[in-house]
Amino acid sequence: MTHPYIPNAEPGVRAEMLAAVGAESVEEFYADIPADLRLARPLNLPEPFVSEPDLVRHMEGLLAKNQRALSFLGHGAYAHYVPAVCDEVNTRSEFLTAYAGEPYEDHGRFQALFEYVSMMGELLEMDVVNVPTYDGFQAAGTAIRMACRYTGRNRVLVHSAISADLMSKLRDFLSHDIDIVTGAAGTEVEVDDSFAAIFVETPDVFGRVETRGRELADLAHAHGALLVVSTDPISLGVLAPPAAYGADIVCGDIQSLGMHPSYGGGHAGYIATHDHQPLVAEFPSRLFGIAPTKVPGEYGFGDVYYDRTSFAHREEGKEWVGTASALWGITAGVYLALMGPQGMKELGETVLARTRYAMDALGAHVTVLHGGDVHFREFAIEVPSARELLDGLRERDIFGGVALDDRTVLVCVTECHSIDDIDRLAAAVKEVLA
Amino acid sequence: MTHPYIPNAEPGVRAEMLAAVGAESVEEFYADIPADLRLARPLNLPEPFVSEPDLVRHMEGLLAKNQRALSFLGHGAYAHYVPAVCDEVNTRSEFLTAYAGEPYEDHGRFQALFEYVSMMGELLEMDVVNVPTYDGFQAAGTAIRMACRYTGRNRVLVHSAISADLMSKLRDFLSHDIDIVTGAAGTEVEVDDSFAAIFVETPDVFGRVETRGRELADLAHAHGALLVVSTDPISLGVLAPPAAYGADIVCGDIQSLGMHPSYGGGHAGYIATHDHQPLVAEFPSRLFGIAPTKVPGEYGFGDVYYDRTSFAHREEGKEWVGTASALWGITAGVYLALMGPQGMKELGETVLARTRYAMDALGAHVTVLHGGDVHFREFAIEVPSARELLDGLRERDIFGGVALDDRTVLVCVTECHSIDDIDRLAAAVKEVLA
Amino acid sequence: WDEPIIFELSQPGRRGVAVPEPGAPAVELPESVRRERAPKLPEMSQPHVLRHYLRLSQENLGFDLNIDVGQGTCTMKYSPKVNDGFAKAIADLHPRQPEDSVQGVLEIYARMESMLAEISGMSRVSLQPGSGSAAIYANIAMIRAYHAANGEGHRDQVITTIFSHPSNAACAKTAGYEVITLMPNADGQPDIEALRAAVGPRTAALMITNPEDTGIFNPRIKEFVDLVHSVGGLACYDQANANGILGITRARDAGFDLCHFNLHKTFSTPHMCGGPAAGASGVSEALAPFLPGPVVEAHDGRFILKYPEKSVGKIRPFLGVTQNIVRAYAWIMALGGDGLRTVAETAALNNNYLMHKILQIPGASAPWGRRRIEQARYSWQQLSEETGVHSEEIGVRAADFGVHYWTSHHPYLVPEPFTLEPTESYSKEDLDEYAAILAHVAEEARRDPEFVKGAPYNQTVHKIDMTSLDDPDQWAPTWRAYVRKHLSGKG
Amino acid sequence: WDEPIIFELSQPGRRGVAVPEPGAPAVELPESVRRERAPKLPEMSQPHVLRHYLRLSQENLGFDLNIDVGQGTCTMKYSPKVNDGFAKAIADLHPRQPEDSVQGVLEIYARMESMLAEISGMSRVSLQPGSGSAAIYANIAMIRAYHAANGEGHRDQVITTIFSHPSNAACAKTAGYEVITLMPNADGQPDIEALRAAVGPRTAALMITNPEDTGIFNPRIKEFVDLVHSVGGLACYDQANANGILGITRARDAGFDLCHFNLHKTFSTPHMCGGPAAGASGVSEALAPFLPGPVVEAHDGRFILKYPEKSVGKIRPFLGVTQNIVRAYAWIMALGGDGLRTVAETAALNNNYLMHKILQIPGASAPWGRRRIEQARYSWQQLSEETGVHSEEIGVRAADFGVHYWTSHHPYLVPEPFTLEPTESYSKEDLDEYAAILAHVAEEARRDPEFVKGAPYNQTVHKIDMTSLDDPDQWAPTWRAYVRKHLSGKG
Repeated sequence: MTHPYIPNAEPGVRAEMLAAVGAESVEEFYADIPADLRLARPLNLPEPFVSEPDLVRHMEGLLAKNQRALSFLGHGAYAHYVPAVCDEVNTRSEFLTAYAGEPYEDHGRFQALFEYVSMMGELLEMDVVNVPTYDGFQAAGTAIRMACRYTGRNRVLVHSAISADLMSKLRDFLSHDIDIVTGAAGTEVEVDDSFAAIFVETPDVFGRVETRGRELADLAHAHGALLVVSTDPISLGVLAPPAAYGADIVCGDIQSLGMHPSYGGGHAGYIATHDHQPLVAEFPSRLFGIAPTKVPGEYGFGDVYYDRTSFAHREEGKEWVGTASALWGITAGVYLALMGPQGMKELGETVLARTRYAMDALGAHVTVLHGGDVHFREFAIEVPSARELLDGLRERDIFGGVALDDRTVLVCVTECHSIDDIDRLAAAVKEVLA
Repeated sequence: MTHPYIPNAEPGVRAEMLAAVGAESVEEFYADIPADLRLARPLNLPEPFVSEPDLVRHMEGLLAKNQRALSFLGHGAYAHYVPAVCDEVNTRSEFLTAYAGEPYEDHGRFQALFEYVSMMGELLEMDVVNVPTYDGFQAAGTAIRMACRYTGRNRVLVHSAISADLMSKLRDFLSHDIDIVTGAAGTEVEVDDSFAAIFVETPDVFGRVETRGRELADLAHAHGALLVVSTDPISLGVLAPPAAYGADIVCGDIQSLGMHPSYGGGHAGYIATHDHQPLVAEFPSRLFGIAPTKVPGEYGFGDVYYDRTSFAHREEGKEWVGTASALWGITAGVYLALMGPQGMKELGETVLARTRYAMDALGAHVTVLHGGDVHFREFAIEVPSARELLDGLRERDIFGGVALDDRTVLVCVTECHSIDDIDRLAAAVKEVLA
Repeated sequence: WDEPIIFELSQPGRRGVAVPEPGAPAVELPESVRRERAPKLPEMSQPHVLRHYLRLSQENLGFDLNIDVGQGTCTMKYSPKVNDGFAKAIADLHPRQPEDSVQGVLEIYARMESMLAEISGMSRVSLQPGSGSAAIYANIAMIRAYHAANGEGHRDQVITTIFSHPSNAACAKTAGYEVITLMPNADGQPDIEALRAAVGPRTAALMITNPEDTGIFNPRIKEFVDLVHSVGGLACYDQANANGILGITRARDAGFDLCHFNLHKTFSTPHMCGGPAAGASGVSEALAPFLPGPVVEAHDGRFILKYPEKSVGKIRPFLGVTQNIVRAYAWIMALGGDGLRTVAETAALNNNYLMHKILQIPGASAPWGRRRIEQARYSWQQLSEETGVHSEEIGVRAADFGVHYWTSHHPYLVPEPFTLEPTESYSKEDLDEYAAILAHVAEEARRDPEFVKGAPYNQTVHKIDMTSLDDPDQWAPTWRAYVRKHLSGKG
Repeated sequence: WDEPIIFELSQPGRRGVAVPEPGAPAVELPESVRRERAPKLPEMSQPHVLRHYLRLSQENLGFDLNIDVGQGTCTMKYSPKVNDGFAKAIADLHPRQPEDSVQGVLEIYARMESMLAEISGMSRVSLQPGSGSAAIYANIAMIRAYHAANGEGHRDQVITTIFSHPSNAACAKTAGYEVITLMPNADGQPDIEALRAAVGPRTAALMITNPEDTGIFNPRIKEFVDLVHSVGGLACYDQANANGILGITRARDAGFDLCHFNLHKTFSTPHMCGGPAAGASGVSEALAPFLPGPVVEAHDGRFILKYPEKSVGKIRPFLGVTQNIVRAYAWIMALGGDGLRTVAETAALNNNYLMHKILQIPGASAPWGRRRIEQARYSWQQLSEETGVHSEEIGVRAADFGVHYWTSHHPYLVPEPFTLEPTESYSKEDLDEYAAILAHVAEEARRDPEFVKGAPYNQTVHKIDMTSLDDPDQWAPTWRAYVRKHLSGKG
């Protein structure tokens, strides 16, 4: 049987094509592969499900083993609401299956990504935003490297409390040639002229919003260093964009802007700067810009400053560039266009209000950490046993949060949690702890 | 707040537009509606869920009340496998949201429907097939009316055992001016020159394949009547097309060809004839055909013999035409193109074999009716209590079939039922009856 | 794309999807039922089938892609994408599942029925009909059954108006009625004197649209209803054009006994290239026993299916086009009562604004007065007289600019007609752009009528010669007919 | 479509989607963190946002729509639509759910890992990297950690070849390595003598693609590996070009210590305009302790997450681009071992057939010998010399006929290059059509070179002047920069 995915596996056409090229069999095409490297047996893989209904059944059987519950999980991936139009656009064959066409036959992709970076630019109040890199972790690593290359220094102060996972990524990506200095929260910030940057994450791992941005910027700048801020753009309808308090490079993850969590598959990273040539020169990612065409008034698109990239100059380019997360950039653009300024503002207000509501509701039963700080979306609680609490909630069909350590649980609240959901969590927490 | 679906509800633009037309308020547009007909209060509808996440939650709450189980339900709606490409095509915005454009801007719709009728024509071995009507019931009713108009007679013999629902439709649609004579299965077929048609359904309500098609055709023709055959095209990869044994009008439902059951929303009806002008003249539906354009070799499309229709001549047209089930026609075309001749043949073989397997498996525990006949997809079993059997199976997470009466249960088997599924049913039947 | 007919893409031995192996002994068929020749379906691999249909889709112009105000009377409005997901969520439900396993769907039916009852003022609503015309037919079937049950089976006439949808006349005829059609008076309204002359003991019902496709609301509608009632007839309201009057006026309040809505027009379900759609038949208390069966009823906190006492029976298999009922329900729930009224008011505002723009185009006119509700039928008569270009040609040329209008507005009481209905979904800028395109084409028609008559220039195909489609010797309603007649049998 | 930039479609007060009301007291923000100016995002209603992006989508050319063989080395193959449904089914799973609530996903990871291990011969596979380049980086990170753990941290050189993907060089450099690049010998093969000269105590690893983008398999590959091993270096195989050798030859069998696959190339996941993709890093037993964490392991019939002993840590958040892992898994399960071999053989057949057709076009050539595996790098050098038309211009002109090729094949060792990789997804007719289009354009280039240089004529926009994009005073990487620099600040 000719496989539905392989038209030329049909014996008749196969013979015809072999004849056309003058080959006896496909073996001729493999003549360069030495006999001792040839696999002498069939691959030992499971029996396939060639018929689509059989495949669907197999997959549905596997997928049915996944479970859902009322979830307060966050800590790096967030279940914000994804408008249906986002999914409609990013499942269009034209976008889903395209790759790297020229700005003619793929004008739509260029324009959609240009619009994405432009909307991010408005949200961030910055003029240069990259075509997305893999995720917020990579964006943070690269943003720090950009600061190091720009300043010619190799030391960075990680000022905020960040997640162990992000720290793991930064160590892997940076530590062979960059010193990572960590500042304990609440302590005095100390930098000197050897530092390339102060790195701030806001909200931090505990959901706390950094309020000393301007101070940190001034401090960094006083020492010739940059302020690099990682922030989730979902908060920027209500929170000040880091550029407003002096950040030089802003980065983060856009998963919140219209991507489903997809068990970790929804991430994409952004990096933004002002339109300052020496800093722009340090971007490894592609940058798309408007260019004129033969017809006056027509908008063409193309790569800005392509010579920066490893596509152009291999190891002489900045880091590397390749397939990353373009479709999530397009999707985030759709999201921002749907939300508009008013939607982003209201979303921020709703998340702020519900986070505070949840802190108060849980605060009646457990200790809420950092209760005096401004929290966006996340906060931590201290309990006798994180494991026991989460197991107890699980029995009540609730994923109650993420254990940061044996006694600390991080709780996440978005606009998708109703007040009833939060009350249900609080009641369940009370019950489990009773 | 401006509703996301209503751009001009924004107060500023509303005022601007009112000013442009010179109206004080929208009330002016309603000046023709007498005061005593004006609704003096707001509509009393439930509070809306304006935000999309709130709406999704509400809907998901309702939809979660629906349940699934291993299902052997048929009797007019069938859970054949729907290839993913069918859904991909029929959810494309361009097809999903189009309506009645001209054959220029809607060339794609015309071509896709022309291809659908053409593929049906190959399957049916007939030259004329309509753009789909609502469903197989309507197709049967109209096919009989076509025969009556064509012959100038008003009596029809319903030869086959058909469902009570179809009979209800035929009575409603026909009986004010057409005599419906029913022939009990197995009895002698009697018609005379007052009959417009013999109506045959194959497979019939019990899943039995009619084997005397040629005989019935000859009998009808001998009396100047037509043979009208209703059949599910899904079977025609293995079963002879009714035209092969002399049917004059063939009709049925195409739900099996790529439409999900959708709780009854997947139906569309086809009607086919040979290219015989007086019979073609009796179609009420639209017929699409190829037409030349200004450019030689280019395929244009248009309506064949439009003057037949109520669009052209209101009550002087044949019955009526209007929005029916076009998208399901396009989808059925995709289905047939994916399956091809070989796929349709293999599907038929698989369904035949599994039906027989199920009859044998259940036959070990209950009486299978009409066991000697050729069955396609459905068969009936006789049990002490249909209700008790079905309830018992339900407890075992099986929808076991449809009760035709207190003691008869109709069981449906498609290519989606594995041999294991059938064995599971048989074992459960045995258990329940024990 | 220059996409061939699918049969031209076929190559032997290929296939688009594989079928499960039987896994059980093969069944030998008797010769009398065995297929002898394999059907000549195309043989294609999966990516090729997909590519073909994706290209065809790109050669089609849906609401989502254009300013779709030109399909006047069809109420092309935005069908929210989020609702498609709800529709999909019921795809695998079988209509013969036990009632207790489909409580979610049945609850949606019940809620939808009560919302439409509130919107129309009617007592009960059936959602079974698969389209507006099917709902019209269902209404006629109920009218017939009602009179028969009351021993008035002799009533054999149905009265309608020329601007009511053809299906009102055609369905009545199919149901066995003689059809009497009222023509408009000088104001463009159905003539009440003509109605007075028409009604009598043979009158079964009046089937009437209001506003008609002119967009003008009939201010004497209650007199029409009363007149029909006075002779024992029923009054049935075609509410295909309800988009401008939601929350403004209700069918039952004007005395109607039956009405229908097109959920795919007023209530946003997508038009799907012409269905499946969904119709809703609303009836007064007196007609409720005749509703198509089954209907959904609440019973001890559960929802069950029930056959009304004197039901006309099945209009279509099962309960209706459920996925569209679900979509329409979700749409209403996203708007609420106030939202529906905003829909109506905005539809009326958009229409009057567009009319204001269109009437500025030299050569365009709109007969009968000034204010409209939700649509207007216009005329290019003057332009046509001056240039020889017909309305249909102007519509086709407009398609070259990415918009279009539909010209099948029989009967042509309004000469050189075109009908625009902008609904609530379009922005002012859209309406400005649409009017500007028509103005541009009208100007082209004056400057170079032959050029406009030769359109389109920018579409998949060029101007089509339709004459062969009415000639039995030439028409080709399938590829096999085309091969036989035009390719000498060589496909 | 002549679709404006989205900001030009904005009108104050509109919105595309509404947000839930807080339902709880508002939080007052301190001034230091409060946003002062609303961001200038577009304000649009929902149907208008949709229409804009649907139009943009129609201005884009995905695999599904065209004969996408021109993105040579990118392995554009059919991504089955059925797999998109599986991907969607995990959309709402949160990566921090308890392991026992995601057993389905973890089982797919575990099965996928063992299938890729069988295909490559490696011991363990990490699916964490988000792309091929990320997998290359992960491999380098493991190489670095491995040498460090063995007290060989002084190894600071990575050797690669000029035809290996730039990321092999660039990732190595980013990871702190000095990069040595081997050039091809007269046969188009990386020069083994050059390798012999390059290896030594500083050698950390060889990073090499095979077949390279020329489509020629390096017959001495085992010698390369052995040579690197002989000095204590590791051998890392870039298997981006694996599509022609599935089931034919395996990385580990040639002695490689690490390898990576691009699931979005060889294993069919869609390219998504450039990601998210998915990379798979395979390693030998010795490297397994260094894999990025976590990995999935079976334990008492359940699947759990575990950190390898000496893990390099996180390459990306969480386990990987899960929806693509699911798609790739389903694709392999639809084919099986025999199917994968048919994929490879058909990819090779299609490539050699297409090469046969291309080489018949006057002016086209393919350096270095005749038979290829799955792709070939061609040259228009002769045509270019004769006509002055460059390869890039020919590719752009081809787009006017609905196909295209990608011309960024730095370094230009092959002058006027174009690279075609037809994969297994295309039919003979597709390849014939593609070759015919190139032949036609080549002919146009001879007849009227200026015409070809002026292309495109049939696309959304006309020939673009790219010069401003390299000028800091003119470049406009966002709309706000464009408004500032080119519209004098008046958006």
